[in-house]
Amino acid sequence: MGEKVLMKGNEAIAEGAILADCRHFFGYPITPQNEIPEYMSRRMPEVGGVFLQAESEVAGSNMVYGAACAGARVMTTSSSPGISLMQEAISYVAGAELPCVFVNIVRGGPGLGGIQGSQADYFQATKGGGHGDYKLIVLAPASVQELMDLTVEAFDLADMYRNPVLLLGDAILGQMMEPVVIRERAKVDLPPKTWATTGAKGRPKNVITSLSLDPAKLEEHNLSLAEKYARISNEQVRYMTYMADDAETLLVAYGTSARIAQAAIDMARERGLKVGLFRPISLWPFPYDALQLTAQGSLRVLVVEMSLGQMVEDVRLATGNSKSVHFYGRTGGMTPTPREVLNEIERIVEEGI
Amino acid sequence: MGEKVLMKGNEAIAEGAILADCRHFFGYPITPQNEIPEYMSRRMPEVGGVFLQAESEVAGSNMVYGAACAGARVMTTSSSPGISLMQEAISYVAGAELPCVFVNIVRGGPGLGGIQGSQADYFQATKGGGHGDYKLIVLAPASVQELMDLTVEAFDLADMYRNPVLLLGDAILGQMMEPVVIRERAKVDLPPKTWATTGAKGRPKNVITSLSLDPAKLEEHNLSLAEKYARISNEQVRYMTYMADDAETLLVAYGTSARIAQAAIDMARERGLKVGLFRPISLWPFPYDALQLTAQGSLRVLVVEMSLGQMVEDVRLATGNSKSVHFYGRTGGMTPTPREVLNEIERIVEEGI
Amino acid sequence: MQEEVIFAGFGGQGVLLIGQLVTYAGMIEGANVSWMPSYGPEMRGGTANCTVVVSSREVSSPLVVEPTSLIALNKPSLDKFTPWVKPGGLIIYNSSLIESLPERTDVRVLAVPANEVANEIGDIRIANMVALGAYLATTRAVGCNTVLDAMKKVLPERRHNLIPLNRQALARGIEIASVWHSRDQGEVSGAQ
Amino acid sequence: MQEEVIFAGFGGQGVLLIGQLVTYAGMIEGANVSWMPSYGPEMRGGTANCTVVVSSREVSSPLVVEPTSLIALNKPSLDKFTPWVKPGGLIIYNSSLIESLPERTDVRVLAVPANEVANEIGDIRIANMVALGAYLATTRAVGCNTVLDAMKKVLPERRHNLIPLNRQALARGIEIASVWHSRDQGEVSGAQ
Amino acid sequence: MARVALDERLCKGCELCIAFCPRKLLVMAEHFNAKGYHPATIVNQEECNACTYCARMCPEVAIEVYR
Amino acid sequence: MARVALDERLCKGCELCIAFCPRKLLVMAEHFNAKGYHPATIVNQEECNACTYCARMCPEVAIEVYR
Amino acid sequence: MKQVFGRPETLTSVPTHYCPGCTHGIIHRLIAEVIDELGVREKTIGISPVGCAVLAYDYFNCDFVEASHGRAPAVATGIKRTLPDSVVFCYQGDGDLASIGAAEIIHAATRGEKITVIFVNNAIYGMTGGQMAPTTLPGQKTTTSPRGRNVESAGYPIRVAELLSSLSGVAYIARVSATSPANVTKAKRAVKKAFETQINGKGFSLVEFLSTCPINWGMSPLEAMKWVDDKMSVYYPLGDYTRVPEVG
Amino acid sequence: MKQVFGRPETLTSVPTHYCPGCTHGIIHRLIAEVIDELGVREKTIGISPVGCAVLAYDYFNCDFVEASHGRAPAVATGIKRTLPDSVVFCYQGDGDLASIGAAEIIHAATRGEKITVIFVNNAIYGMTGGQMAPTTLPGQKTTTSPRGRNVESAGYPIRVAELLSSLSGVAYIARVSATSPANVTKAKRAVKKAFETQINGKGFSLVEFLSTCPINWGMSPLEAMKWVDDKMSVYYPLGDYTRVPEVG
Ligand SMILES: Cc1ncc(C[n+]2csc(CCOP(=O)(O)OP(=O)(O)O)c2C)c(N)n1
Ligand SMILES: Cc1ncc(C[n+]2csc(CCOP(=O)(O)OP(=O)(O)O)c2C)c(N)n1
Ligand code: SF4
Ligand code: SF4
Ligand code: SF4
Ligand code: SF4
Repeated sequence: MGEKVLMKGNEAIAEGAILADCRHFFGYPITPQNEIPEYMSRRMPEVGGVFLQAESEVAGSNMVYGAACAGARVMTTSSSPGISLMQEAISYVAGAELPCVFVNIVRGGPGLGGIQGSQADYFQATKGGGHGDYKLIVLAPASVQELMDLTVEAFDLADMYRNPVLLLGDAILGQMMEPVVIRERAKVDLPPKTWATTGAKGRPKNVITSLSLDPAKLEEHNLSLAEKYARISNEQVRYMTYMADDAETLLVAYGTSARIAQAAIDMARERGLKVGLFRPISLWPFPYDALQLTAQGSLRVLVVEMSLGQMVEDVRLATGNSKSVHFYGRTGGMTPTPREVLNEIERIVEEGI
Repeated sequence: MGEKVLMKGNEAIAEGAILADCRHFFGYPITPQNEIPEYMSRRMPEVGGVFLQAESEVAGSNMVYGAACAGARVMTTSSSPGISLMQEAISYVAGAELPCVFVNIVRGGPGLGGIQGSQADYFQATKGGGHGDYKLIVLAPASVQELMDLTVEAFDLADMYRNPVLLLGDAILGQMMEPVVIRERAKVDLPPKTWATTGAKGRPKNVITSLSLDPAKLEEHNLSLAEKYARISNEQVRYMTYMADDAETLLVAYGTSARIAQAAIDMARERGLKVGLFRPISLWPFPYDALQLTAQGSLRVLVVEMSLGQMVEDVRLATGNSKSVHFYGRTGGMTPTPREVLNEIERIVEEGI
Repeated sequence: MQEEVIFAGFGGQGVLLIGQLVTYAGMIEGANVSWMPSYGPEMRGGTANCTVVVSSREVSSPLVVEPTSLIALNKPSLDKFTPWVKPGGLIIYNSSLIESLPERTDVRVLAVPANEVANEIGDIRIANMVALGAYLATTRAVGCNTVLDAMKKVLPERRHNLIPLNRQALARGIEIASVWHSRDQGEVSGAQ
Repeated sequence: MQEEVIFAGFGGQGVLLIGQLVTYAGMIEGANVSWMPSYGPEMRGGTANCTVVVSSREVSSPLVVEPTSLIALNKPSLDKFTPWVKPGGLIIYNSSLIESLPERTDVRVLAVPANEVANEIGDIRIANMVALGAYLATTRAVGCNTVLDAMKKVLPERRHNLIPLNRQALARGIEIASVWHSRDQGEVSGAQ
Repeated sequence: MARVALDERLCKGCELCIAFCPRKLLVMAEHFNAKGYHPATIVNQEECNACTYCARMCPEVAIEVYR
Repeated sequence: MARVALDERLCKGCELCIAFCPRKLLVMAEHFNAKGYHPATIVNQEECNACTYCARMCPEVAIEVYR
Repeated sequence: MKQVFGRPETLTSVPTHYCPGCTHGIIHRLIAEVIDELGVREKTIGISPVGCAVLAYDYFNCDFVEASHGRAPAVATGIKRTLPDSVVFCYQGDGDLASIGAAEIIHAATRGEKITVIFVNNAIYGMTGGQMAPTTLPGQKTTTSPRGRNVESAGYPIRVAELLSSLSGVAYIARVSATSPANVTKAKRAVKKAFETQINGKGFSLVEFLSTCPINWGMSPLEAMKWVDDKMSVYYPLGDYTRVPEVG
Repeated sequence: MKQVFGRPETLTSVPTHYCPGCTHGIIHRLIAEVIDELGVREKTIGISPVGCAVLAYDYFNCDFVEASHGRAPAVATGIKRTLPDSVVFCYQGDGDLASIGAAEIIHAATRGEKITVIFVNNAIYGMTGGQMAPTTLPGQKTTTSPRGRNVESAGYPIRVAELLSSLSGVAYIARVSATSPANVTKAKRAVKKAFETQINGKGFSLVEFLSTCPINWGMSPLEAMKWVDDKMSVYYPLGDYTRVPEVG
């Protein structure tokens, strides 16, 4: 086990990528994630890697496409408006099944919005901001340690499934500092990249494309993607619970909201309220079954988000209409406080809804 | 009532826009919607309007932003990859509350995909392809007549709510010809565009922005958007049913799929099967309540889509877990045939699931 | 009544046009109609086809996968679409360009030497109209005169001078079909 | 134990740094810690602040809205954050730049003439360390020596020569707090 | 003596080889190829001097030239 | 005679007016303004010839000049 | 006593958020003065970029639109095509115009869009904290070129005035600076000419300002001005870059 | 008998989908011959655009990537930065390169990206059915300029070779055509020089081909070649556009 160091969330992502042998980074500045490209511009030359500031997020995401074609472990990072500009490229990498890592340090929207932390890009991340039937693996860390660890894992998952992975953070996670243990990277058996376009030396040529003018072939491709997505859904569901066993009120929250929810739960427990937390870590695949199971024993569910309640739909899909699903959130860069969440818990408990 | 003419779907959209006094069109070619810009390049000069071929969908959607700022009735049209490129601009127009009309003549994806008709951009359209808490009004026509009529309405809805409207078609609808009656446009009382940036003559300056560095203000703005969205959800839900009254098996489908479903229903009824259709016309706001009510009397629901089943989530949100929700779809540009749908109906009826 | 037709041939043989004419005529006659082209990414020759529905009921699916009739002006089209035709349906093929018969015994088959007839009339480009005439005579999907009316709508003004020629071609097609009707009809329908 | 502190002042007064030092020291001492800066779109002066949590339990929310302590190095910060402090909490303010007292009676308040003391020591830039010393002496959130250890980690090597000066500043802050402790402590805590 | 080998299956009948042969040794054939085009074909093979103009102008790389 | 009116509230103490005044008539004040900057201030008003250099170089448009 | 220098009407009295000594403020003033002098305030629509000037709409007393990053020329096109009699200007930074917005500026210029672009080249990304810009000089240190811009890997700075001057739709292009009273006077002349070019319907006009960013350059405002004179204007020579327009 | 002309190894024998007489085919062949001659087939990665050449990956016998519309230079950058010893070329149409992809080509060029771009300028959007391109000539009729390109509203054609030649990262740029055996020979020389420029690590290289689109121009293949000679090469003069590279 490595030494504990104090790190900014954004830097933990950057260092995590380097730990994961990512040696190609293409990015474009945008607050609140500038520490990532800045860190990479210093570190990449030190580790023999490539840092390139792209002319835009459109170009950066297509550089990622290219580097992934050539077999690189590659990442780009941005924040909400920049991620919107990547949607075409994201659909392309998903269609061409290219392993690569995207990071969205979400800020308040829509439009230019603001630069404070937000979770209002949940739909974009999990349902598909781009066109077509595709899915990203979406991971939602809730601490600086997890920012690093899940970044490392993101690269392995990407290679394992030949699928783009999106790390969904927010400005708070990106800007805060917490102790981080830099762990040895677990060695994972990864499939060789025999498909990469590295020059047709001693093998037939490789071609990478997402085009298929014959709809029957394109459907076949989509079905094989669907099969892969089903496999990922079976194998990669991640979540955590906190005091959920006896919870009458089950909070559901991810990322920063989950931290706040946890603080609220501690306060509630002090007041004798049976409250617990279900925290999805993989937002796609969403832990529908686990949540349904966890919620079974509880009387009600309260979703806490830094948005107008986007995850609520997935929670309701998990719990069905048998359970009353409440929502408390702040949006536009505002953060719910533990006390606000506690108040909401008390309100719904009192009203017995 | 006007004369009946035979029109291509894409042309009906273009002519519908002109009927709706749209005099500004910015677009970039992409199959299968090229007839729209081509038609506009001929027609706009005839009606004293502006046709401009933008350098890209990114530029085109930002020209729409500008023209809308200046108070124009303005439209752009594209197909899947091009719509992905517009996601930043779409988030901006939604954030700045600019009335304008987007059209997506969906083709098979993801990536470059193919050019045959598809419905795999449902999530992008309805949940938010761009960043932030925003909503487009999404209309799904199912005939050439509706392509025209809903285009006309789209402009009024946009002005009425100061909200972008997305018309979601597909390559089949765009390419097919059907008789169209060119109706007199119903006069709607629309709010004057006092907010438009037309020059600060005789009034204080107007500013259009989606920026709000103070998160409290941004939240306020988001909450006022949310209020508007709630209003639209109350006032603008649209759907149709076909033989749904006594249906034991209720098909749910929109656009082209709904046409196919209808053909399958006719075949099923001939065989004595009680099958009906619920067709959402507004995909956002989705007719949750109406669907729940309609489905109440039926034993099962079968969603038919030209995708891997994106609308299924909304259908399940509407019906809850009380009802078994099945799915039959083709993707990648393939279209389910009425017979395939019939087979699926027969299968689930026989198995009693 | 529900006619579901596929018109198919080389690009340039005018199959999209005759499809549109039938659609337009159907509309004029108060039927419900739809026309759906196949289209590809390529600007070049290749094959072209369209499907037309003319129906007394509302047209539900504009896509036709079990046509009641097929008009095939070249061999690749005939080969491709022959299996699709509904049992009891009709296949009209351009015997000027197609030597072998379609391999179906459960449908009515009419050979029309469209190119030769068109050449006789004096313009190879109206082969499509010859085939159309034969189709109209056989199915009575829409009236022949309505088609000529439709032509006035579909063709740009400056090409209305071509209408008489087209009328001639239609008439020849009708003639061919009538001869066949009186000769073969009973037999093939017996095979149904 | 759960210390939740806000360090606030002008940009350039080094409030982010002293926040980091406490965080780092807490980490060294095995506590759970987090540090969260406020940040704006502007590159320019303005105010800066950070919130630090040092806790024996896992840190749930890194955002602090009810701090147990506030260290305010300028007036705008004091005005802004005074209402946030938990009843019974602590406010340390830079009396060199702030004339009026914070308007709270339910908290302990310690005035530290940080700029003056720093000037006396010989470097105005270490006013933050004077305030930090006072804070450490009052709350014992982390040890003073651990802070000096932390400084070795946080400051780049080439600036380690500044550590003795900083130690001196810390010591003076501690001194001021001790005097106050023996004098005012009882009274204010009685007001709780 | 030279020889021009024209792969009929690739030919799209664009007539560029015909236009650029300085000796006008190529013509369009009467028959169709499998793609439905009238292919080009060489007449007077013996007059060919293997200048390769036809081949260089053929977009389909349908022509090989031997000497 | 000329007069320079400097709006202290707008001044950010960038010292550009001071640098560009050909007669060196401006200096930084000792006190802080509300924004926390030392504002520029004019001394020797009477020597000013209203050249407007200070005003033209002031990014805050904090200076008006009268003659 | 007569006022010989004062705040133009088109400038509000809202204090700016710019750093002390940043020349954004001078450039704002020049534009406002020109708008005043041409008497077009009531038909002017400004477009602010994403960059330090994002809040320009607070400072100008005319209609304003905030565009997405780099797309101001497209937004301006939408406005001008809707209101052909209006006066439309974009205010853009180097990241905004020359990096992410390179396609939009080129196409607005080649279309001869009748708009005026004020291009503020400060060789850095100010708003986001000093990252490398497309105009950052070779060897210049920024937060994403911490060892100095290495042209081998990061490429060469773009000379926008020169680049655009090859396009047929361009009617007027000049490069100016605001580093001395004399330069400020020249700069204003260029701004005025650019607006006049638009008003006279001649085509696309652009004024490139070499501007300072004292904060991110780590210099005093005066040092920054000297750096513009000594370093930037060597790489980016001041002057008129208008080509003789061609006969369509 | 010796073969004096045959199919290059780097070209597969798959029949192309191009229209009869379209010069895309000649250009393909020249590239393939150059790759053969330089012996780099096994380390070449080609990038096809979105446009008529989208299926180029079927025709070249080397590794290939299909890029999104206009982004081939960015994709190429990603590949080349990963495999610095490889030979990377983009094949792009005018819509792809000069319209939607204007930013990416300018930045790849200014970065001096060590890639080769084959730019096929046929003054039209071929793939999508003949819409106006950024290179459509004034007055030229297309499906979106049905009355002929009106430069007043649709703007002027972009001269890509000239535009890019002002950028410092550019090492070689030429404009060629394939309208006669002699021009084909010259064109091949340019393609070879471009690839050599890349292989020698000198910087960015681009060859602009004036190419035909008989189908969408509504001409016979031969007429189309004449139109290139008579019309296009007047607006787009053939030749070498390399600037003397500057000392970084
Ligand atoms: C799509 C998008 N990408 C990135 C950003 C972040 N961003 C804001 S301003 C800016 C660059 C500003 O630099 P410049 O244009 O040179 O203007 P300056 O601030 O120097 O005046 C960037 C990258 C954004 N807001 N949107
Ligand atoms: C984002 C996006 N926009 C538009 C298209 C549609 N599209 C395909 S090819 C093309 C233009 C092709 O023209 P050009 O680049 O000149 O190449 P050519 O076909 O003439 O060889 C367009 C606009 C697309 N596929 N993706
Ligand atoms: S090689 Fe030359 S002479 Fe021979 S056929 Fe070809 S063009 Fe004619
Ligand atoms: S130039 Fe303006 S802002 Fe700067 S010091 Fe002088 S008055 Fe103040
Ligand atoms: S960051 Fe730079 S450009 Fe921005 S306001 Fe400050 S000095 Fe000016
Ligand atoms: S459409 Fe034009 S460019 Fe495309 S293959 Fe055909 S002739 Fe060539």
